[in-house]
Parts: sequence; C-alpha cells; structure tokens
Amino acid sequence: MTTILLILIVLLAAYTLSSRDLLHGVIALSAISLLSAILFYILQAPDVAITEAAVGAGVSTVIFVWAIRHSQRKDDNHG
Amino acid sequence: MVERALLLCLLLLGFWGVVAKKNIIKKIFGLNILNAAAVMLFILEGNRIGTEAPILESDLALVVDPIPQALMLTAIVIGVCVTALALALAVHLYQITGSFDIDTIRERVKDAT
Amino acid sequence: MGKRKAWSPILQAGLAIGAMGIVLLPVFLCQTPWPTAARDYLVQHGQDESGAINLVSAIYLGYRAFDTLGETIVLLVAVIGTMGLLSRVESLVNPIGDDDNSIQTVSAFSLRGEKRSSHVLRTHLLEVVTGKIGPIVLLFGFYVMLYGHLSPGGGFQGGVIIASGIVFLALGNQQDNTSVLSKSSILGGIESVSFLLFIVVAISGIFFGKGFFGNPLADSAYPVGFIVLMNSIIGLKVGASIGFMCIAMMGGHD
Amino acid sequence: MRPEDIVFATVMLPLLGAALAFCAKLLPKGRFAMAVEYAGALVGLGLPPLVLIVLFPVVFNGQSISGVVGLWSVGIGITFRFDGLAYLVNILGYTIGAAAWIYSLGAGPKGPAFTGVFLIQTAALCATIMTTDLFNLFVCLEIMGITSYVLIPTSGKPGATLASFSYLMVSASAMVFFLLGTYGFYRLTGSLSYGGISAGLQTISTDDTVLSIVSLALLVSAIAIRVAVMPLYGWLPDAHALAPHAVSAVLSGVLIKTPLFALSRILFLLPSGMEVGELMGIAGGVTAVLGVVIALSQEDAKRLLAYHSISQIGYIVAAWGMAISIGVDTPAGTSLMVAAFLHAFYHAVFKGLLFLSIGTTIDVANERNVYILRDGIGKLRDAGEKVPITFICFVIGTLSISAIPPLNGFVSKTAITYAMKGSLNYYLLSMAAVGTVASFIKLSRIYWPTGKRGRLHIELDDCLGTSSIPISRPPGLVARMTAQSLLAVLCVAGGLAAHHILTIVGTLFSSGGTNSAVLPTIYSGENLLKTGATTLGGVLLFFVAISKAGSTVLHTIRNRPRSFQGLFVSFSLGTAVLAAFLVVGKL
Repeated sequence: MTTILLILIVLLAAYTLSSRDLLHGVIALSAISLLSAILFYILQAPDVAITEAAVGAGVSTVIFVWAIRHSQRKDDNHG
Repeated sequence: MVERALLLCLLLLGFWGVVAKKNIIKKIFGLNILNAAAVMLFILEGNRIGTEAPILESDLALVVDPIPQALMLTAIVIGVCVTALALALAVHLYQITGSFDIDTIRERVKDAT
Repeated sequence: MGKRKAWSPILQAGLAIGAMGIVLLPVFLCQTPWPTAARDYLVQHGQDESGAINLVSAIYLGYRAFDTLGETIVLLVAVIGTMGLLSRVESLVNPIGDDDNSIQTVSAFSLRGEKRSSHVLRTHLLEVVTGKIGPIVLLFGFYVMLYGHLSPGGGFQGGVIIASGIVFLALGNQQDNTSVLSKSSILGGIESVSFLLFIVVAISGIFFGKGFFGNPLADSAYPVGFIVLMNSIIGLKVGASIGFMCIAMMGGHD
Repeated sequence: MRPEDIVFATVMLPLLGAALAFCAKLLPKGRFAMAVEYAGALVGLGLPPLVLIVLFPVVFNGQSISGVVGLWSVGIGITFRFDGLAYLVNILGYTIGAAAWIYSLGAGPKGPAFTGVFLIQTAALCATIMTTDLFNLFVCLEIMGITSYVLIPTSGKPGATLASFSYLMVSASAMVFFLLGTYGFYRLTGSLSYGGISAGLQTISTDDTVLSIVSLALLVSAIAIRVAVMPLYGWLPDAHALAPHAVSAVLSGVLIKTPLFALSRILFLLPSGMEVGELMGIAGGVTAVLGVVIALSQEDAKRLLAYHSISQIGYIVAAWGMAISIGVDTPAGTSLMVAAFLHAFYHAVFKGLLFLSIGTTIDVANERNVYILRDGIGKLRDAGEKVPITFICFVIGTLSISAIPPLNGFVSKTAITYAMKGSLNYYLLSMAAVGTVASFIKLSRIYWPTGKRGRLHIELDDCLGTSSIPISRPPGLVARMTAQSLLAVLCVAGGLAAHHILTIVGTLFSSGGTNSAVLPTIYSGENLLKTGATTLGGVLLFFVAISKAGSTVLHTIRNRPRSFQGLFVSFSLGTAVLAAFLVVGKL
C-alpha cells in the first residue's frame, strides 16, 4: 500500500514540475500533500497526517493560488 | 527498500526542479517536493520499530518512534512558512519584471538598477 | 555557440543532481535498525512526566517545546514578511508586464472583488454556506486545539482549522460586514498578545523552580495543564496569523 | 534563580522585546506606540548585555553552564551549553545589533515590524550558539534565515528581492539536506544532542561509518552556505550589497559567523571533525585571496564591501579550520581559535563601520559607483555634516581593515598570521592582505576631492545661492553619526587594549579558567615591517589595477557569468567533494 502511494506521489511530482499550466501544478502538489497525509496515517503518524493535510494541502495551496492569481498562469518556456 | 528508492527518486526530482527549472514558481514546487521527501523518509523509517500510533490508550509496548513525528511537525510547518515567503517574493519579482523566468528576471533587475 | 548555451545548463544540472544522488545513497540505503532507546523511555515515563497520552504532543510541547517556540517564531516572521511584501505588491498599480493576465489580478475569491470587476465567480450560495459553516468550523478547530494531549491534533493543527473558520466567516459576512473576527486589527492583536503570552508562559517555569520552559505544574495534580495551556496559546496565535494572512491575500486589507 | 535560568535571558529578552514591538504595531500611531517600540528595543538589546555582565565571573572562571531545557531527561530534551564561546558570540551579536539598530533609527527601515524582526534575529543568534542539539540547531538556523529573507528586501530595491529569493532557495534546499544529515545521525545513534551522538558513534559498526561521514558532510555544507565560504558564496554579494545599510552591517558582521562557531561545537566532538577542519581551512585561505581579487574588480561601493566580507570570512575560516584540525585543546589550537574569534569580532566592528559610513555617503550622494562618485566629504558637508564624522569613521574602518597599527584590524590579522606561520595559508593570507589595501585605496577615492574645479564650483554656487548638484538630505544624521562613532571608538579601543582583550578571550576559550593560548607579541618590529611591506604592495597593486591592462582584467572578472544554477551546482559538488575527502581519509 505504501509503495503504491509513493509511486503515485512520484508520478504526481513529475507532473507538477512538467505541467505547462501552473495551476494544474498547484493542484497536483496539493494532491501530493493529501496522498502523503494518507501515507502518514497508514504509517501510524496521525499527528503528522493532520498537520500535512491542514498545512500542506490547505494553507500552502491557498497561498500558491493567490500567487498565481496575482501573476500569470502559464509557464512560458515550457521544458 | 523499494519505498526508500522511490523516496530518493522523489527527493532528486524535487532537487532537479529547484536546480534546473527556469520558472521560479516551479522552483518553489521543487522545494516543496524536496521537503516532503525528507519528511516522508523520517516517518517511514520511524515506523519500522512498531505497529501502533504513539498514543497510549491501552498499554501497548509496540508503538512507533514518536520523536521523528514530533520533529517532522516542526519541519512541515517551517517548510510551509518558507514557501509562503518565497511565493510572496516571487509575486513581487513578477510585479517588478513581468516574468517568472529566472534569467529574464535577472536581466531586467540588472537593467532596473 | 548557441548549441553550447542550450546544453550547458542541462549538463550542469545533471552534474549537480548526480553528485547529490551519489552522496545521498548511503542515507537512503542504510539498513541499520532504527534506535529504540528513546521510544522505550517515552513509553515508560512519558505519560507520568508530561501528563499527555499523546506522546507526540508530549514531545512537541514538553520535551522539545523550545523547538516549537522556534517554529511559531518562523511562522510569525513569515507572516510579517509576506504581509510587508503584499502591501508593496498591491501598491504597484501598473506592473511592467502588461499581459492580459495582469488584468485578472482581481481574483475570483477576492473580498473586494465586487467593487472592482463584474466577472466574480462567487455566488450568494457560497456566501450563505460559508457564513453558516464558519462557526461550526471554528468549534471544531477549538476541539482539535484543546484535545491535543489526548488525541491526534493540537495547537497548530487546531489553529489552522480556526484560521479557515475565520476565513469562512469573512467570506460569508461581507455584505453586512459584521464579522469582528475578520478585522485585521483584531487578528493582529490576538497574534501579538498570544506571542507575548507564549513567551511569558515559557519563562514562567523559572519562577516555579522548574527552569526555563519547564512545566510549572509538574508537581500539581494536573501536569497536563501546561500542555493544554500551550496548545491554546499556539492555537490562537496560529489561527490569528494564518487567518490574517489569508484575509489580506484575498484583499480585505481594511 | 540558578545560572541555568539566567543564561536563557539572552534569548528570551530579545523575544520579549520583539513581542512588545509587535504590540506597538497595534497601537494607534503616535508617541505612545513609539515609546512601547523603543521600550521593546531597550529590553531586547539593552538588558541582555547587563545579563552578560552578571555572567562574566562564572564563565571567566572556566565554568560552563550546561543542561537540558526545561529540566527534562537528557535523552529526549534539548541540551544547551553556555561557555566562553557562547559568551563571546553573544557579545559580538549585541554590540553590532545595538549599533545597527541605532543606525536604522536614522536611515531606516523603521517601524515596529522591523524592530521586532530584528530582535528575533538577535535572539536566534544567541540560541544558535548555545544549543547543543542538532534539530534545535536546524530550527535556529531557519529562524536566522527567514529573518534575513524578510529583512533584505526592505530596502525596496528590485535586486534585493531577487537576492533574497536566491538566498532563500539555496539555503532552504540546503536545510533539507541538513535535515537528512540529522536523520543519518539519529538513525545511527538514537540521539540528537551532540554529546549523545558523539557517544553513540563510538559503538557503530564499520558499515555505518560511511553514513556517519555523509551525514556530517551534509551538515557541514548546509552550514557552509550560511558562512559563504568559497565555492558556496554566490548568494552573498547581492544580498549584502542591496540590503538596507543597517541590515548589511549585521548580515556581514554577525550572521555569517555565528553558524561557523556553532558548527565548531559539532566538529569538536566527532571523529571526522579534524579532517573537516583541515579541508575548510584550505577553502578559507583560497576564499580570502579570491574574494579580495573579485572585490578589487567591483564598481559598486557596497558590493565591494560585500566581497570583502567573503575575503575576511576566509581569514576566519582559515584560522578556525586549522584550529580544529590541530585540536582546540592544544595551546596552538587555542591560540588559533582565539585569533579566529578575535578577527570575527573585529571584522564585525570595522565592517559594520564601513557599511554604515559608506551607506551614509552613498545616500547623500545618490550614487554608488566608485568610478563616478567623488568628493564625498563636500557632499556630506552640504547635507549638513559640520564635522566630517562619516569620513573620519570611514578612514578608521579602512585603516583597520588594511591592518594598519594601532587599530584593531592590525591586532587580529597579526594574531592570525602569527599563529599559522609557515603554513600554506600564511602565504595565501599575506597575499590577500595586499589586495585588501589596494581595494580600499580604490574605495577611498569616493572621498577624493574633484580637484580645483570642484572646490571653485562649490564656492561659486555659494555666491550664487544655487547648487547645481542635487544633494539629497538623508534623514536622521544624528542617529547615523551616533552608531558610526560608537563602532569607530570600538575600533580604536580594540587596537589599543589588544593585550588585555587577547588575554580575556584566551581565558574564555581555554578550559579551567587559565589562559592556555600563546599570546602573540603584536607590536614587534617584524610585524610592523610586514605591515609596511603589505601597504607598499597594496599601493603598487592599486596602480597596476587602474592601469589599462589591469582594468581590462578586472572588467573581465566583474562581468564573469553568474547564474542561479551555479549556486546549486557548487553546493552539490562541494558536498560531494567533502564527503569523498572524508571517506577516502577514513578508509
């Protein structure tokens, strides 16, 4: 189970870094946070899981969305 | 073993994002991934010595190591704080230069001063 | 020349990542069994010494509370820095980059959106729902905050939930603008005062002979009271500062 | 109250002051809010020195105050240690911090938020040097980092934002690797305190040696980024050059040295520490020379100073590394360590002085280019400075950094070279000294009068009652002058009282309350002769530098390509080289 989650996380991380649309990257990043929260729960770390879900998936996503709204959404030089 | 190899991949992926990506928002994505990989490593390995969460509801001797968990709480929060500040700086840079590309930013900042 | 320019950064990055990968191999491949001494000690004495059933809380706010102080300071400074930059971002009226995107600066979930642009996605529905859910989220946040010593959760996590409750209230009540909690002066006040309180509590151990960051209630019947107190202070501080920051980001500066 | 409780006052008082300053932010703007803010600054910067005075007899007698925060059990809690090293770094931090804060009252950035963040930074310095717990060190370094990222862009220059961003990215990534190093040590020893790690490493199997070495390499290189030793210096020049002047003074005076001395606590205890010291010592010598060469090529006044900070930190790292590789318990090692600290302290004083006085001058003249700005004294006079205090301060700072007796720079540089006579670094540092003289002759040209015409011009302007040169009158000259004079007095005093200070520092660094360091004879004929030769060499080098061929070379150095990526490449290659060096040394 942890392996599957980790594979998903790695794939999402690759997508985050390569997506042309920065907003998609942000969504993928918060999905990484949620998946790692599940991973932490499975690994018997409920405190860390709650923190990761609240802080990683919540607060940091809000700030990322704010940043992108205040600038541009596309990554100009894709690569 | 496979898990740790995957984590190393994740960490290097994040480092690649920080080092090689031109877009500064992508660099911040990379930083986040880097941080997440380190946190996962601590939790994953701290889990090896037990099977129960470190909450002493019943008298179970086989709880996992609580120290890495407490440390990682701090590390996650610090990571997010740094991310927030980095994003504010990035938006400010965008407002000054109109670009997210690190090389373009460097050139335009040089021209501005 | 052109070709070299295109390849050299990739080569450099490859070199950097390769070198780091090799250095990190021993860290990730280490087979040494994880040490158990600290865990064993905590399982035996943790609950007696700190009073908390949740051992992570016991470490986070007891044994290593000094780290937690550092963590809240990092948050405080990050919020101040972000707000400082934010005020400068907003004062830059016409940035150099005159793309189409910069016109959309007024975001869909902006609090001042209605005054400025017409294409706001927020509906009446959102307003009603967030206004009604807000208090419940706040209540849940307080629960997580106050029960950190018994169950997963604690000041920080509770604080973030409280912050989202505050944001909900701000989103819900902007027509009549009655929500006291979404005023930046109130939030800033809570933040500063709880920071001061945190420091006072940290020093208080000295006057009870327990040393700096010691538990002044260690000999009383309820040693866990210290952790509950710290959880509440941290929760208020985190809730106020993150709520403050989010509301400011949505444009509710006044 | 026990001494264990008192030592934490050095950390908690600035935090309390910061909390007061943040409360002042909430009050309506006015006299009362200002009074609260200043009270906060007084609590944060004024009271801790009193605490240090109270603690002096304890530390001077060779006792160190150590224990666990909150009296928790040793294995789990955070351990700390307050000894001579911590005491001295505290003095360094509070001296420069107070002077820089006074300067900021005049020159900005102002406001309770700035005061609060500044005080938090000071608190973080004290905590960094006191802690003996790896994770706590991580947290302290992060606080120090995040306050710098916040303070650097307050100057409002676009470049400062970029510099802060670059610094943030490279040091935040490095801190992740620091965390991995912590992981390695915790996994091997089950402990986070230095003492526990050191004890635990005695019993590990040979298979795990590689992990322990790699972890150490990760820690050291993450800290070396903060110290800006040679391959990892790339973030520093822009950050220090473009930050507000008061912040520049603290950044290059205190912030780059504290992590170095905190690192020495780790290296004292670990088996591979000596090799790390050896390698870093060599890196320091190279840094000293290369830093000064690049500094000589700069045209921006503050950037020149920033590269000088790199060069001078090279001196410190060279002496520090050598001390650790010899072993700090030996008399030779102790004297090197004393010299390293003394130079760190004196460098903080004279570099702070230089940053502040150059800052005042470039604010007045509205020009930072050393090739264009001339007649700084006249411009300062026009701005309302009757006695040329800024110029005098600049001259004192310059003579001090160029190691001219009887100023403090002469004392500390002589102490360093005296202690490492005969080694490779001795020659490297002597070369760097020549470059220092040359580059400060270059910098002092901004005060040279523009010739007869300039003089005439001003008189003419006075007659006509107009001024053709736009002179901006910077606010708060009084505060600026106070801060500058304070540091200038320290510069002179540090030079004159050299013998006493060397004895005191030596005692604080030796265990047992007696001075075991070898006291160098500072004012010997040989040293004075060397200084004369160095100065002469510097003058010659200056003329070479302004010759046609020289300027071409310097132009090439100045415009060498610098990239964001280069920072990371040097970081990871540096880490790899360090790890490889240590592994080869062990196997």
